[in-house]
Amino acid sequence: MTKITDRETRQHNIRVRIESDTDLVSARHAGRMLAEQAGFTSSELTLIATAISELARNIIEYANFGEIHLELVQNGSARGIRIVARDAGPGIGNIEQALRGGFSTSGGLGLGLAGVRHIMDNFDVESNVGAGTCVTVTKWKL
Amino acid sequence: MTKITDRETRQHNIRVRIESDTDLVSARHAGRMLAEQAGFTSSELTLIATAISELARNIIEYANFGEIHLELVQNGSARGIRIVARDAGPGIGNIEQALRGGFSTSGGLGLGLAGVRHIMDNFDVESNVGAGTCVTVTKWKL
Amino acid sequence: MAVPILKQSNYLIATIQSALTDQDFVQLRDALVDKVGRFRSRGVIVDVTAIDVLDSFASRTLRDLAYMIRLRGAHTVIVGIQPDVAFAMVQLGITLADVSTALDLEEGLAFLDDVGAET
Amino acid sequence: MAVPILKQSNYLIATIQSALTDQDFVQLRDALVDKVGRFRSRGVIVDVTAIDVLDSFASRTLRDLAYMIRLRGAHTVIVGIQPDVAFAMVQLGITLADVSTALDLEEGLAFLDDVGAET
Ligand SMILES: Nc1ncnc2c1ncn2[C@@H]1O[C@H](COP(=O)(O)OP(=O)(O)O)[C@@H](O)[C@H]1O
Ligand SMILES: Nc1ncnc2c1ncn2[C@@H]1O[C@H](COP(=O)(O)OP(=O)(O)O)[C@@H](O)[C@H]1O
Repeated sequence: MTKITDRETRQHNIRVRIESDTDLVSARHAGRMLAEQAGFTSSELTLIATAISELARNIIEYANFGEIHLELVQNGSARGIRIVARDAGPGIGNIEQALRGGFSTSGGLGLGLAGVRHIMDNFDVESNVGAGTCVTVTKWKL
Repeated sequence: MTKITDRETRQHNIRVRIESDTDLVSARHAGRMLAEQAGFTSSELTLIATAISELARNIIEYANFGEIHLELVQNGSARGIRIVARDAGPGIGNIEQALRGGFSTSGGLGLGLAGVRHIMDNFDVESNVGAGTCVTVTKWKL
Repeated sequence: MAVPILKQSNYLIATIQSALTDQDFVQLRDALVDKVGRFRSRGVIVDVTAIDVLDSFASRTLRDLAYMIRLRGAHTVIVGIQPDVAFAMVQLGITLADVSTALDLEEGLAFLDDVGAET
Repeated sequence: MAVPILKQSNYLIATIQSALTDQDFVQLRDALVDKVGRFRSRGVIVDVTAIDVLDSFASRTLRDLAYMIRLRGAHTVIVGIQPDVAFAMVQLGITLADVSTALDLEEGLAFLDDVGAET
């Protein structure tokens, strides 16, 4: 990962350490601020904040702590926001099952990952049992 | 299984033989008493008693008799209570289905196992058809 | 542990006084369904204030009781579910959605009067 | 961030004023379930107008709150879910299908009066 100084990151790039439920509120807030810069509509901002909330909660719930990395991205003329949720927790044993929706190992609604996938445009999970989980999602501004 | 004398077990360890519905009330009561020692809140005590009730009823319902073993456990500074419900009954053919919730082979609500899993922090079922079932659950004091 | 059932004008009031076995719950259900007929009662109150666990069996039996009594033309209201018990029930997935509930005996009586069960 | 809970005749009104943590939601649930008993309230309104995200945890806690309060004999109505929030909830797969909702506080009060919670 490239090291980025604070000043450079101000506008395009925010890292939020996730280890308590107040961090979850901060991450949501940071994502909303950043996405606003990319010109997302208020409705899209809410989707983005909701996705961040679900991913950050999974970090706390399953891995105790981790990080949310928010980044403005560009693809040709398209602008978007990328959210990377990374932890070094237990990992997901069966990713297909975890994405199916309605499946939960914790008594949750199990809507989180399936819902986030639905809300966002790109969705990718990398997870190794015992090593951790990294969920990368992107929402493009249409 | 290690043999433990009565005196030693008084505080940390209770076995309740389950063969009638009055044993179910005793097991609930014993679990509540033991969990109280670990400092669980009144709301958590009720969850624990409810979980014991569901597991003990499954023993009577499906295996006729069996045992509930209640134990105070420690993990670092965390204290908890472990409930082991063991029987030598018919076993569970399809564990995934039995855990899904809303599934019942006996006309029950089928909330038992799924509900217990939701209520407790750790949940494990071992079952072999024709050999019996052992459900181990743990609740940690936060 | 038989549950005392009190007849008060058109109502029957069953006050559970300590933990019940499954068998006790079934007996309570059957006794109430029977007595509603014998006393021509219009309303039934089951007071569970003293109960510290309402698991899936107990909840199902209470629900069946309410349905059976409805089929006999009377109303049932469950009163006194304690906060901890309500929490455990909901965590277990039990909502008793189509059974009437009230805070306590007094509210239960008011409820039955409201639904016109008193006349 | 404690949520102020107002008692207005037979109702309790909880007005969420800013983003809540998960813990805040759980505390709100428990406070309302407790106060319904202490004040003998017949209806509860949770005003989420100020909330910009209702994710799966918040929604589940609101649903549990409504179920628990029902088991205690009172009605709950969630008011003020904003259009953007409603959109995100539905996209996420959350419908709060068996929880009562109303447009705003005024409609929420009217709803409670309608279901006869006022007396
Ligand atoms: N960061 C993570 N680390 C480990 N397991 C995870 C993580 N995120 C999700 N999971 C697994 O995927 C399942 C589905 O997650 P989700 O859809 O968010 O629903 P819920 O959290 O309500 O169970 C979880 O029950 C859990 O087993
Ligand atoms: N101890 C047991 N022995 C054999 N089968 C069991 C046992 N416990 C649960 N089961 C099976 O798992 C299913 C689901 O159990 P549960 O969720 O408790 O619901 P219910 O008892 O209401 O059916 C049961 O219908 C039964 O088939």
